[in-house]
Amino acid sequence: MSDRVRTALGPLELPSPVLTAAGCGGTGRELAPFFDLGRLGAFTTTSVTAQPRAGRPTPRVAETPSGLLTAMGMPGPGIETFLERDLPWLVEQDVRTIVSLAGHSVEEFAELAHRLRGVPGVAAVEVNVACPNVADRGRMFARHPAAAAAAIRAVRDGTRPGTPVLAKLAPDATDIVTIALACVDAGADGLTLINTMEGMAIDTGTLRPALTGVSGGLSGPALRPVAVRCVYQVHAALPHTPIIGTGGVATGLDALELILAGASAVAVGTALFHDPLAVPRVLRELEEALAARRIERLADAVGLAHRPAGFVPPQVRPHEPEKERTP
Amino acid sequence: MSDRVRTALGPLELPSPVLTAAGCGGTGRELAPFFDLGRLGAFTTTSVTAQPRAGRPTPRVAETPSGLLTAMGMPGPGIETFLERDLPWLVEQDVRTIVSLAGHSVEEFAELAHRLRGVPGVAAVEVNVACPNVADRGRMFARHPAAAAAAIRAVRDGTRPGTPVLAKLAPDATDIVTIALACVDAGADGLTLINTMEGMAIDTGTLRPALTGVSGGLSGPALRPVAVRCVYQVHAALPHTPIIGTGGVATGLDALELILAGASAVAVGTALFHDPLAVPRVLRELEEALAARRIERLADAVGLAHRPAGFVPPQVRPHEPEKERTP
Amino acid sequence: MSDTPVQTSATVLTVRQVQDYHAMTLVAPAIAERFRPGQFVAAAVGGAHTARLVRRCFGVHEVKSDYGGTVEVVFADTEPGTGWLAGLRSRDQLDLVGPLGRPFRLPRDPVGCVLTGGGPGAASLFALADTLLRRGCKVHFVLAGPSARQVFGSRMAQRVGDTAAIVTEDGSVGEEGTLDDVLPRVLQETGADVVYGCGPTDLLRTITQIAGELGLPSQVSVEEFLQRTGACGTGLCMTCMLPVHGEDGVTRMVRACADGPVLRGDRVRWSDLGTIPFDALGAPRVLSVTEGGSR
Amino acid sequence: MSDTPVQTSATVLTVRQVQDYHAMTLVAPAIAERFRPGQFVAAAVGGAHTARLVRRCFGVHEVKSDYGGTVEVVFADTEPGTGWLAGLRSRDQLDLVGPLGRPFRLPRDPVGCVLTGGGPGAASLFALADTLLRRGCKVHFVLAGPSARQVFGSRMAQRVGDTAAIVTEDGSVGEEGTLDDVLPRVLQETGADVVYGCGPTDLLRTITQIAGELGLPSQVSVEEFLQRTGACGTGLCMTCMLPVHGEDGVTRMVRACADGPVLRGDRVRWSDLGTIPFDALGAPRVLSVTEGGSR
Ligand SMILES: Cc1cc2nc3c(=O)[nH]c(=O)nc-3n(C[C@H](O)[C@H](O)[C@H](O)COP(=O)(O)OP(=O)(O)OC[C@H]3O[C@@H](n4cnc5c(N)ncnc54)[C@H](O)[C@@H]3O)c2cc1C
Ligand SMILES: Cc1cc2nc3c(=O)[nH]c(=O)nc-3n(C[C@H](O)[C@H](O)[C@H](O)COP(=O)(O)OP(=O)(O)OC[C@H]3O[C@@H](n4cnc5c(N)ncnc54)[C@H](O)[C@@H]3O)c2cc1C
Ligand SMILES: Cc1cc2nc3c(=O)[nH]c(=O)nc-3n(C[C@H](O)[C@H](O)[C@H](O)COP(=O)(O)O)c2cc1C
Ligand SMILES: Cc1cc2nc3c(=O)[nH]c(=O)nc-3n(C[C@H](O)[C@H](O)[C@H](O)COP(=O)(O)O)c2cc1C
Ligand code: FES
Ligand code: FES
Repeated sequence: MSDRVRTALGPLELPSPVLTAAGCGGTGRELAPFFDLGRLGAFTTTSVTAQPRAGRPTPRVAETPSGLLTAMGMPGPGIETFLERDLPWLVEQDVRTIVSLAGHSVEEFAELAHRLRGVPGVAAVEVNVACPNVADRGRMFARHPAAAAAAIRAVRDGTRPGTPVLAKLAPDATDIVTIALACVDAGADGLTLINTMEGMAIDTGTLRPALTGVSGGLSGPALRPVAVRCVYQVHAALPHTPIIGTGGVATGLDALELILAGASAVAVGTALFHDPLAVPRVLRELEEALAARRIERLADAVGLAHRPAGFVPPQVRPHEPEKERTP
Repeated sequence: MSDRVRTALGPLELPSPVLTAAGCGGTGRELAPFFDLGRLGAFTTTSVTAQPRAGRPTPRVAETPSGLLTAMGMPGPGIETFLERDLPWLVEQDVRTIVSLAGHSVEEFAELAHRLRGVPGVAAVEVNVACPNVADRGRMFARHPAAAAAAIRAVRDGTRPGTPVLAKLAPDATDIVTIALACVDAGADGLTLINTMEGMAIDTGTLRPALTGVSGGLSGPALRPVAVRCVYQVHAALPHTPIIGTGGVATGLDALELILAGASAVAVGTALFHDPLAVPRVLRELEEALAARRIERLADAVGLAHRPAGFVPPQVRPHEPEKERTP
Repeated sequence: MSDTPVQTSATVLTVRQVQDYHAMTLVAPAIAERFRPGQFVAAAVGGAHTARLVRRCFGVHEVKSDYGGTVEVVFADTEPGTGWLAGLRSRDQLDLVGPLGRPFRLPRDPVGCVLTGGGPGAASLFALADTLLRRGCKVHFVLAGPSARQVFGSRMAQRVGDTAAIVTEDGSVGEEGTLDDVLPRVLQETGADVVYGCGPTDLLRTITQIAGELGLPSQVSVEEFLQRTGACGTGLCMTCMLPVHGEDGVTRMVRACADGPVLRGDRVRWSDLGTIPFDALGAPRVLSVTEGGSR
Repeated sequence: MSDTPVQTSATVLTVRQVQDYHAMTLVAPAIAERFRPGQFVAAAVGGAHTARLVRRCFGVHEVKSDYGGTVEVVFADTEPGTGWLAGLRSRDQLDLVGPLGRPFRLPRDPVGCVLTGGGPGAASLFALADTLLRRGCKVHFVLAGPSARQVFGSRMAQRVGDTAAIVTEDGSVGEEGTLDDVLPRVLQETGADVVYGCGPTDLLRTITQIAGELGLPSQVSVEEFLQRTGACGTGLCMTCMLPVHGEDGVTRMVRACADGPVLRGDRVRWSDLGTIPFDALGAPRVLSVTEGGSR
């Protein structure tokens, strides 16, 4: 990997800006046969829950135009097995790992952060606030600034100061900038934009919802324009907060689009299901695209689409790095 | 057209459930060479504004995966020319016409309704609340229940009681059901779901936003899962309010999907740009699909996907048809 | 690394009509060389500008060494994805990933094997038969289906197998009847030691049950379940989960693609497919409150 | 109704390489029969499962009566949409809408005409030349471009036209220079009565200016502008607007596709392309406050 593609998410330096998105790279073992995992900017885990969860019954997925609808129900082995079995394997392979956490209450988020604290091999913690909040009749944390902020604060408080905490937001909100501001204010060092968007498909054979979950999350290239918009709007408001752009990245030019909008790195999700070699290919294509545009360092491309915008939106400085607090 | 596909939007009976979506059928004259406009369930006009508007500079459109991004800036000849030149032509061709209105303030909505009152050939009035509200720093009416309701009330008050008023909502809201309830409460006789969703594309050649409007509205099949979800959620809450389903309809099965979710009619937008014969084709395919499923009347299919749902969401009765008020 | 899957651009060699099916032969040396019976390939459909992101999976009917290595798949073209495939012509390119999944476990000794199937899925049995025969096993085919259209390879089975029984519900080919009528008889007559199955889920369940009653092990490929539920075929997406109980008695949700598609029939909880059994590891204790799809 | 467009599934007859371009001949009788020079066809790209919703438009190079009626289009395959087209083979089907747009207005009398163009867009001029010649007009070609690659049809122009001048900036074919160097001379030498243009926007602007200086009418096809801005080609989407002033002196935003692509050169406000001139009908009086894209 050339220096051209080096990037950083705050203090976290990455040799490549192309990561896997949470929940889309399996445990890492499934991708390993296809390419050297060392070529990953980072591997993001499936959101880890406190308890083992089988998730929803099948069908959990439906194909939609240029997209996928999934309602997984947050399946996973639970943090104990994750720490015993999955994380050590990634550490062994020398894979930079971003651990995604999913809680169903603020307390659960705090507990997860606590369990993870000091565990070696955690490059960053991502907080999946697109989780149903049992304390709020199952509404997603990500839809309400205060709820999202509470989840972030719980994880930030429980995590070592040197370890970046990223807030992963969903686009199903009237104003994603407000939610982003609340999360950064609550201590998020960076943002991952975006999670899937709520959609639905009906099986025209059975005349019933195609997914057991009734509605599900829309991902894939269909979603990309929404991801670009969210990254652009949030970067305009928070130009100093690092962003991982996610949503429909399938080619190097897609990655470049998110970077120009303001992302410092991109995560590939659904494209992995279509093309297990997507990450190294996107990286190669991005490298070529930067070279063709004579952009010597990726950092020079971050947010470039904002310049020379006629109208400069109000800018907000990010919070200062927090001092360690007692958890 | 067979009886199988007859439908009704409250008091408005339509021989076919397949309409054109606002802003996507030109003035009607552009479609006429391709098929007999009598085969339209109804023609929905481009949103009519008080004054002539040239709209935004080009480029106004960008292609995205299975979608289109547009930022038009509400172009149109203004209501005066519309009433003199465009509507009479449609009336002459015997085309059932739904007139879409776009105001930038509650007063402008009231004025538009007033100008339209009593004009012959208006089958229904659609209120495009996805308009920037100048009184609210340009935020869309559609994003705030109270603002959307005010616009609807203004149009309902200014429109003859026999003429249905439809509220057309955009999906960029934390909870579309709340907005729909507010609109129905304010007098909407039906709902058109959904308008486009805010998205953005960046031109990887110029490194600048692809549209002069920076962000734009995402339409086309990419959006369909979101439209299905919105129709399903709103129909669950308001089972007696007629819904026109819009968003990514390109085939008869797409139309059926929205109908099963709860729509009594569907409107075809972006597909017309790809396929000017989309409306009669969708109608034919829908008719075949209903026949293949032994569904004798379209009404029997409306909302069918909700049955037998395990969980019945809280249901709200729609408002009673309003008595005539002085405008 | 020769047992790991690859992604490759395969060249279409021929597309032939076989009964109601299309048989497509593809030049894909890296896949042919790695392939073991029971594994499958996943094809990207719709071309370079496709809006369909889910790969379509196919069992491999035959592997040959011509042109460096070819694989043949068999499919009906009734649906959009396979309809597109059927339109490909010689010299076209097809993006393939494979071989994927766990293969059929092969007997160490030259024992008697019954290979049971129906539909295009039965195609996989012929690659298996080939390998078993080369190991000196006896191969007895039992092909079943509602009618002739749904039975692939009846003539081929007669040619290749030591014995071959065909049964259709309408008697349009072979005997009139169902698998229940034929399989126990064939198992008894041939004195087979193991039963292999590939076809519709109901068929697999019947196979498992009949084999179980006779105390025979069964190896079945849950292709149909995988097709209805999966999205990747590579084990990444976790959507193709089915309940399987392990030796420790604990039921776990496993992936049909990466932990299968070949599973021990007696381990699959056939009645609970499409559910999370309450006693499965990680099953919800109460129905959780969720707003739309939690992600 | 024979002047109204149709939607049709055209069959690819041949795809040939012409210079750096592909020339594709399609069997499309209903389009061929209706076509008038200057009109275009709009092709759906990417196949049945395509994620690309915008049709790609092409001027028609030649119409023939073979096979009931064929149309030929010419394109470079540098971009995704045309790249897909270039991969089509004989007997493939292509979904076409056409003929679309307003044609070149033809002179009533057999006058002298200069046909000016550059790039693949110049293809449209050959169908025009054919019609003009059959009406007894004199046809003088002037083809211009940065280098030989960007000049389509130079040899054909020499064969077909009464005269033909070729000019490239690097002299790789024809004279070295620009249109400014050549067009005024050709107009004077030939005593032409009208100028037709088709090619890049800058070229059209130059043509209009030079024609205007000599008091000649110009008819230009704004294909390039339409390609960069439009989404439908049929006049429905209202995205391809450009400012044109009418006889009444009022500037209106008109559609490049349905009100063009052929426009009177002197009516187009070339400097204001891509803007809404402040004096255009319906121009915003103040920049309106909008949140994102108003729809
Ligand atoms: C391991 C395996 C082996 C198979 N072997 C054969 C075979 O030998 N011959 C044969 O004809 N068929 C086989 N199938 C089924 C095949 O993959 C096609 O799905 C099936 O033929 C349906 O046709 P289609 O793709 O044209 O249908 P479509 O209508 O295009 O697809 C039907 C629906 O199923 C979904 N779908 C299709 N394939 C998959 C998949 N792999 N994962 C997830 N969702 C999917 C699509 O998203 C779509 O919603 C196999 C499937 C699997 C999983
Ligand atoms: C009236 C007309 C006549 C033309 N004649 C020719 C010709 O004779 N030969 C030729 O080579 N080219 C011609 N073009 C251009 C041609 O349509 C292609 O757009 C061009 O070749 C770019 O190639 P592509 O589609 O492969 O590019 P892509 O990269 O696939 O598309 C480029 C971008 O332009 C957009 N785009 C492409 N076509 C259109 C369209 N019609 N409307 C709106 N947006 C579009 C796409 O959305 C995409 O964003 C003509 C265009 C017009 C409008
Ligand atoms: C099958 C699947 C599982 C996912 N699981 C998670 C998850 O566990 N945690 C999370 O934060 N996001 C999850 N996501 C969201 C993705 O990480 C990503 O944000 C989203 O899919 C958009 O990116 P894409 O279009 O590249 O897939 C999941 C997405 C899919 C499709
Ligand atoms: C070019 C274009 C113009 C539109 N103009 C209007 C409009 O004037 N008023 C309106 O209410 N909706 C307008 N819409 C939204 C459509 O009516 C429709 O709600 C939306 O595009 C989703 O449907 P589709 O996917 O079938 O296009 C427009 C959409 C497009 C693409
Ligand atoms: S199909 Fe994706 S994990 Fe099995
Ligand atoms: S391209 Fe749609 S109106 Fe011109």
